[in-house]
Amino acid sequence: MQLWLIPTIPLVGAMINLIFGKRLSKTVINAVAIGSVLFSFLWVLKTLSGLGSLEEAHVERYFSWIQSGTLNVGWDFAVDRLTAVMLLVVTGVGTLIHIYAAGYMAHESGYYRFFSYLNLFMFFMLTLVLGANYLVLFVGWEGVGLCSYLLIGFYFLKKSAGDAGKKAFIVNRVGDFGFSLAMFLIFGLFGSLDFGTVMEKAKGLPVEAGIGAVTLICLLLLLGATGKSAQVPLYVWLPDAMEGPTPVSALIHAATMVTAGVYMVARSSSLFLKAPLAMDAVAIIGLVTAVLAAIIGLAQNDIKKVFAYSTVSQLGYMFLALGVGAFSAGIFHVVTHAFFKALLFLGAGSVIHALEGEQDMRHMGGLMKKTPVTFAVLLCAAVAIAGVPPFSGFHSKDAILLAAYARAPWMYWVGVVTAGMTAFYVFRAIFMTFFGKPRGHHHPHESPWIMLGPLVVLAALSLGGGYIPVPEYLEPVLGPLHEGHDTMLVATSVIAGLVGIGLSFLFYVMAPRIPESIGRAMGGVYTLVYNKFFVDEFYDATIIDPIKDGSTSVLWHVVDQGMIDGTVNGVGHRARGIGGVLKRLQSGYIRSYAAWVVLGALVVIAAISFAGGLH
Amino acid sequence: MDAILFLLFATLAVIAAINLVVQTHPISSALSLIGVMASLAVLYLLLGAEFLAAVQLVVYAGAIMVLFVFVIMLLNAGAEKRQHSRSMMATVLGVPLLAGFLALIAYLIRTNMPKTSQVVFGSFKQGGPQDIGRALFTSYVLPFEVTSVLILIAIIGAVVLARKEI
Amino acid sequence: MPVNFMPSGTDLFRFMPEIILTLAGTLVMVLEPLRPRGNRGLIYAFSLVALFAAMAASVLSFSDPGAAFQKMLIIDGFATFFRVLVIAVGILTVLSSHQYLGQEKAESGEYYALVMFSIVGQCVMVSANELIMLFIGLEVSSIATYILAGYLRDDKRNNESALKYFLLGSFATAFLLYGISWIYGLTGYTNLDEIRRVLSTPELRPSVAMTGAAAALMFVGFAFKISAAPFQVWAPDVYQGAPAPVSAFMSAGPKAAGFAIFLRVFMTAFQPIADRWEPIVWISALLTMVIGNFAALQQTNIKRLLAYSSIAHAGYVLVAVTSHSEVGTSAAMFYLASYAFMNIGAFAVVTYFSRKGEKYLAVEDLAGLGQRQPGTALLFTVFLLSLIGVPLTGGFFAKFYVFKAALDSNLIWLSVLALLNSAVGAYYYLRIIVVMYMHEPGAACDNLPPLPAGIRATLWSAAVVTVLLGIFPSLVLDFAGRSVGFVR
Amino acid sequence: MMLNLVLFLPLLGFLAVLLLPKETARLGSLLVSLAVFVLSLGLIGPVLDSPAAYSFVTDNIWISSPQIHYHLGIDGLSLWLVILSTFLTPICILASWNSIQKRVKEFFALLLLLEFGVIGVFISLDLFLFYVFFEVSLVPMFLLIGVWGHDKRIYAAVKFFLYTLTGSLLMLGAMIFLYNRGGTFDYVMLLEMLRNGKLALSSTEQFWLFMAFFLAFAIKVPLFPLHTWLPDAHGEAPTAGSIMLASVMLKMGTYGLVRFNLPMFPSASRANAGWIVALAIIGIIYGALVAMVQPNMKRLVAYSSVSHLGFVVLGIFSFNQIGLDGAVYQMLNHGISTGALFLIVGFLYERRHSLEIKDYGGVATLAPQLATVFMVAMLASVGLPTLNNFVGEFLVLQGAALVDFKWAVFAAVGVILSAVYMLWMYQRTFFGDASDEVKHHMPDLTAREWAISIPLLVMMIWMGMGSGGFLAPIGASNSATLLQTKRNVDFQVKTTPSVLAQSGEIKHAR
Amino acid sequence: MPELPFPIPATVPVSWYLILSAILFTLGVTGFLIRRNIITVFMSIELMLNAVNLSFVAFSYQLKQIDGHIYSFFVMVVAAAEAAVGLAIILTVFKNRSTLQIDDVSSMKN
Repeated sequence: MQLWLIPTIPLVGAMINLIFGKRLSKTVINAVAIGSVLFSFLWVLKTLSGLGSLEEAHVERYFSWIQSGTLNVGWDFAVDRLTAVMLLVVTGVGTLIHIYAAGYMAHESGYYRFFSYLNLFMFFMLTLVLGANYLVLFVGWEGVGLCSYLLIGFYFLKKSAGDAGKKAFIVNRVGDFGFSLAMFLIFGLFGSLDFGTVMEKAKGLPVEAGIGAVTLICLLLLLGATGKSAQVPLYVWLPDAMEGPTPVSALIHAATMVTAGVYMVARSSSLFLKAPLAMDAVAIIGLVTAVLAAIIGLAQNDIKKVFAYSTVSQLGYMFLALGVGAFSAGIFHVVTHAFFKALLFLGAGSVIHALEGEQDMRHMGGLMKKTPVTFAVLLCAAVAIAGVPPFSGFHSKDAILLAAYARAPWMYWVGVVTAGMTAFYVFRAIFMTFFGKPRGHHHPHESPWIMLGPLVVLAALSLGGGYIPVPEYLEPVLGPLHEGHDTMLVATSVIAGLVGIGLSFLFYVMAPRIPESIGRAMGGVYTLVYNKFFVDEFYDATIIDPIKDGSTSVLWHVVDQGMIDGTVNGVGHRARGIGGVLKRLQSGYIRSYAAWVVLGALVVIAAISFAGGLH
Repeated sequence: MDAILFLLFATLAVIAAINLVVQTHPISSALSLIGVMASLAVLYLLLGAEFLAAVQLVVYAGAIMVLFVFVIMLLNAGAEKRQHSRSMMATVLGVPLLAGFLALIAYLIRTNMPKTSQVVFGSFKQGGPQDIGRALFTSYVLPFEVTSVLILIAIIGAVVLARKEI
Repeated sequence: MPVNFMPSGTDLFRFMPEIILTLAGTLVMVLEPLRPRGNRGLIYAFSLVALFAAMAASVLSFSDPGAAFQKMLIIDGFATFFRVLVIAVGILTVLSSHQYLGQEKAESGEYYALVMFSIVGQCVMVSANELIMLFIGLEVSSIATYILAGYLRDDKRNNESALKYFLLGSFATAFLLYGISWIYGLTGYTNLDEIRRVLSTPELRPSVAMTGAAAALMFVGFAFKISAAPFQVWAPDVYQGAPAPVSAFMSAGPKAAGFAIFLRVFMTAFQPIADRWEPIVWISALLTMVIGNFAALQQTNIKRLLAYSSIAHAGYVLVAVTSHSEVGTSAAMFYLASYAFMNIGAFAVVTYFSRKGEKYLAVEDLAGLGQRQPGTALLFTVFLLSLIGVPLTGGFFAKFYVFKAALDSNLIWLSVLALLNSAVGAYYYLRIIVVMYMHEPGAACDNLPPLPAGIRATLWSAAVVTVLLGIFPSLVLDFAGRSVGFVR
Repeated sequence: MMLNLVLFLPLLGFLAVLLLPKETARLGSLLVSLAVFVLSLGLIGPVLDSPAAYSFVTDNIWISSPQIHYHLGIDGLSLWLVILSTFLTPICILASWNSIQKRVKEFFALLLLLEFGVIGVFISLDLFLFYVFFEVSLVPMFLLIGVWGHDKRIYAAVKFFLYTLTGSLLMLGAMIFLYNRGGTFDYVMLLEMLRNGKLALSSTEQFWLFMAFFLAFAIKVPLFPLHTWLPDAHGEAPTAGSIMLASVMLKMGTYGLVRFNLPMFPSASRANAGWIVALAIIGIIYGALVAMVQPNMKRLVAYSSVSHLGFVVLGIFSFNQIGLDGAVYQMLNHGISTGALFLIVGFLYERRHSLEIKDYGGVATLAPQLATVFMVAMLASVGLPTLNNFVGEFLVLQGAALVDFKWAVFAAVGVILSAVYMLWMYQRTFFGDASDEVKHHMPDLTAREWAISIPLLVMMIWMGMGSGGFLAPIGASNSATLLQTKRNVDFQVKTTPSVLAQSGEIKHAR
Repeated sequence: MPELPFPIPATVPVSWYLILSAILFTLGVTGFLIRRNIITVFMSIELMLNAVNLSFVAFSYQLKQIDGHIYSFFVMVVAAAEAAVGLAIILTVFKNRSTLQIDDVSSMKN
């Protein structure tokens, strides 16, 4: 079915724009960039319709990549229902965001470069989801990381942008470290890296009680996933990644790339099911991330940072779903999240566009009238994320919370509290931006329709996306969702969301003094939260600085230059020293020389006469 | 009688040699050396080396030593100046080295040479000029001829090093 | 003992090279006053012709090998090898001296005569089969060299060099003689084969301790000539002070001849007590390498540096001697041959570069030679690389064969130490290359005269031989390998 | 004959360039090197047909006593290394086209001489011949660094020479020892004798011989802690020198390990694998950490080489097909990607005349093409999948993981760190605002520079995407080597992965 | 002849000659080491050669051969040649430096 065309067309688009972009007009660049993604989307649709119900995976093998001994990895693509969902989300949302970006980036320099990178990202993301083995997945995995790096650092004249890009890449590398180690173990254990083979063999394994090989594999995969999907402890790069242009934040850091970790864990579900300890680890990491990010999100003032922490928090939700065994719920949340979070970011982008680059919510306010469409679509996204029924977020979040309750009630309760906080800070952002009086000196204007169009589409999806039967569709791949439909529990979580919205309304519309006084009252805690629990600083102080200083002052200066080179040069120096002593023997005096001769003669005679032979 | 002669001239030779070593004026040393040579000539006779004894006196003590004395006179070489010896090696190691050296050699000779073979004057009669001459011009004709090259070199050397202009 | 006063035709035939050189030397002395005023080329050319004739004669005489003059001499492969070598050294010395003497205003027939007489002495040494013959050859060679070392009699360095060489040389010779006298007394012979026979026959065997002492005394004399530790002390001063072409000559010719007699005596006469002298040579080899290489590290005067290097190379040859096997002997022969050429080449560059009065002798003076005179620098580099022992040069195979011989005789530690020593040695040769190519040209490289024909010929022939030995070592090694059967 | 031609054409070129007038040196040497490259491509076909055996064998007696053979041959192991050498030489010549202005003739001639030496190293099948080439290649590199290098060039050149010489001399000693025991220097014959027991070495002998060879190669590689000559040599060498040094000459060490140490001293190799791997891993991490804090680009890349070559050694001493294939492949990868890095650093140096990272910044604005090319090379170097280094590193780590999972864990840390130092350097060099000095001296890539870069970029992608064609001959020759190491092995290292042992499920061939 | 307090042997063994030779040789070496006048140093060498000659002659007596005498003879010839050359060298040194102190001739060292 020519699966390879799906990623390759964006790649071709990327290459065209990269090589010739400087000489092309914006229209042509747009046509190439958007066209190629759109083509991919259409090709996905065509492929999927051609493949029918997809009960079994459809695999296409192209050519051998690495072949050594028993290791044989090929460039293989496969489509099953999980991939199909991901493909649709990636190409669909991707197309919308490309269109949006054409408007958003219209006045930026490096236009061609931006679209080239964006297309390249599509290539790698599609490779990631299409890969039929871990190594091809890894290609996409690293590739999206690269594009993320390039796009975060798009404004590379700004040091912070460069720093953020580098940070993203390196933190991801730490995750990849785990991922690659997991691959080595998988190959060692199963003799193959093909998903089909591995999952087939994994199903035959017993469930592990302690930390066995499979658990180790899963924990390492989890490490990889925490990097890519910004989970504790490797989430730190994502908020910084907001240095990139907003469409990038929407596409890469909200809708698609960051969910790669979720996809990968879901893809390895057969393995995880054999490793309950690892499952617990996934769930707990998800929960901790969800709560922590939500708390930090409460106190952020940069609109994109709020949504970034929200993304981290929502990703935590997805991990929670995976950890409690509700894989399809997790993927379901990936889908709905893609809609509403992309919308939130794009809407925020529209706001920022309207305010000519202003991102601090304290300088916004009162935009409701000036940018009504943006307001409307953002509101749609907000109710979706807040879990207000019957919008999309409600359905997916509900599925997750119920599954969590089935696993352990306390997880459910933590999830509910987080849901409340989510509703609070999202609406806080809405209220601070659109309500009240304008606090900035700008002359806001509504965005052009090339930007608003995609927003509207996404808004529709955010509202109605919950009715797409994703979990049911995924059953053949990820198994059914076991959820008792407990109305009380559903109601509780909905109420939590509504309480969050209500408090937010109280604090930021009715009585704007309250947050300030709360902040004063809780001084220390507030500072802690406002500064994101000083996690970055903690990493700097405990890991980065010691490594940098240690490398400079200990390894380079002391070990390399001092000890090793010192020894080498010392040997040289010592040799010259010996030479200095030896040449002193040549005093220049004939009689001394004669004394040497006599001494030598004496020794030689004595030795030969008395000492005898050595043998 | 042989023994007394040996002891007498051996003592003389050693005393002269010591004098050579301890005298600071080269002329005294040269004269001491002649004394040594003369004593040795007597010992050569005792050992039956008549021809050598003669050559020792005529050529060695006579011609060669005259050359030495001549040069000493020519250069007007006075007594050595008393100055601090700068050859560390020679100063520090000299005496123990020499004592060790002599002890070693003497020990080897004492322990390894047969003590029975006595030197009796006149028992060896082939040391005359005739025998020497025959040997020189038969078995040793080649070294003999080659020494002529040596003499030639010595002449050239003296010429090269001593003449005024090249 | 049937003896004739007149030597036979065979004797003379086998002695032809020495005769030719002696006659030529004498003739030069005769011609000297007759030559046209100012024209020195004639004597120079005549000497070359004589040397070539002598070389041809020594090759020719090998067509009928055997003893001569009542076994005083033995013309075998070993002797022929070294005869050709020392005569070749003589040719290169004469070639590189002509211009030097001219610029020092010291060119005269005596110089060439002395070179030739010295070579006569060395030829006698290497073919001597008898201690007294050996001694006289040694003296002929040495005394001529003493004079050559002090040839420029108005030069203080020359005087000092000659005096030191002369006094210490005579001193060491006295030890050698003392040893010879003991050997004579103990065995009753001075013929090497006879000595060997006596020493290896149990009932005739004299006291081992005393024989050993005699061997030791002779070792002192030989070690002095080949500048082996701890008798190497004279070499740096003498090489530094002597005229550059003479230093080249001394480090190649007399040294090779010294090794030849050392090898012949110790491998023939003293082979029966080899287990006694082997440890001594072992230690001496090590000390020689160490002293030569390490002391050279700090030298700034290039002649002195090459002197120390010459000591170090003697050490490597001694490693071959230590193995006291036929392989070792042939390795030593190969080493001496290749060393002679590379070292004369190196000294020839110094001769050319130092100019009148040997002004430019510091290593630093060579700065920029690679730019000013790329050809000369390239040739010098070839010699230096060969001295280091880089492959495709004779020096490499020389070291290789030495190590091989040593490992053959299970001298593993000595080989390892020798290997490490040659790494140390690389440093100071490299420094010269560094200065030539990597430093900016200094004042010393300005106004370099064009390369004189004689030196050019020396450099090229030495380089060609060095490279040739580096690519086809069998040319020489096979011959050496066939020539080491001393025991007849 | 073909192989002889490939070997000697550079030597003839060397002589010709020396003798021809100065003006023709550049073009002449380029033509010669291109001709050599084209000729060397002709070697591929026959080797692919029988990669485990030697093709193009020439075996004559060079020196009769001791018998030294002029024995050349090429197999799957050496094939790509030869091609790498012939491929990079024209690139080096083009890279030096304008930057070398003094003593032009000598420079290009020496490059050809160097090519002669390195090709010889890779195709010698006689220990002695190998040694000869091993040393011969030293001299031109010494001069390249010493004459055309930067400020501290002399120190660096001498250090380079002495370090390498010291190691190789001990190897020479070991070779002679082998000769004395086995009666030949011929590699093939020695191997055969070791195989059938005609030449039996005691374990002590094997150990010392192994160590002598190992030391020579470990210095060349360079393996921690013998690496300190490398930053100096790279830091001071001219661009072409750095490229040849990093891309080809370091491989002489790892090649030697695979060619000689493993098959000739199998039990010693296995017995000592533990600490060697430990050193390799220390080198991986250590090199990366020190690279991270280097202020000088070339030194940074040099330390990164220490790290990358650690992977190669790790793969070699994993003693399995995957690890060994990865190691050999990684040699080629490192040659291409590090060569490219040095090349581009050379481009930067030609513009700004500085190697200090702090003197740059903002280059990406002024020279986006240069930045892009560097980006690709950098990504290759940090092991991005689809680019070449990834394949090698993956295989090495996989191979190591199969032996001992801990090895892979530690070594993989190096992969993280490689991103750290490279990206940091990239950021400081290319991002941010450009200073005035940079602004005035930073034109974008010229046609010539593109012409040199493109082949390297193409190779990075080709080798990264389709490694099969390259790996096939390597694998075949490696499996022969591994077979050899399994013979006469009196004891085996623990090859069961401790982690995997627990699950009791491991049934796969290695 | 009056009786002596200790018996004097009629003859002495050859080894006594050899020991005398050793003593003289050592004294020659001593002279070389401790004397500072170049000419005296040179004379010490002559003393050593004389000692060697004595040794040759003594051995020759012991072996009842004439060869030792021949060797002694050659040594004398060599000594003569050496003396000529050596004194010439000493003359040039003196001319250039106006000194005969041996330690003054030490400009080249280390």
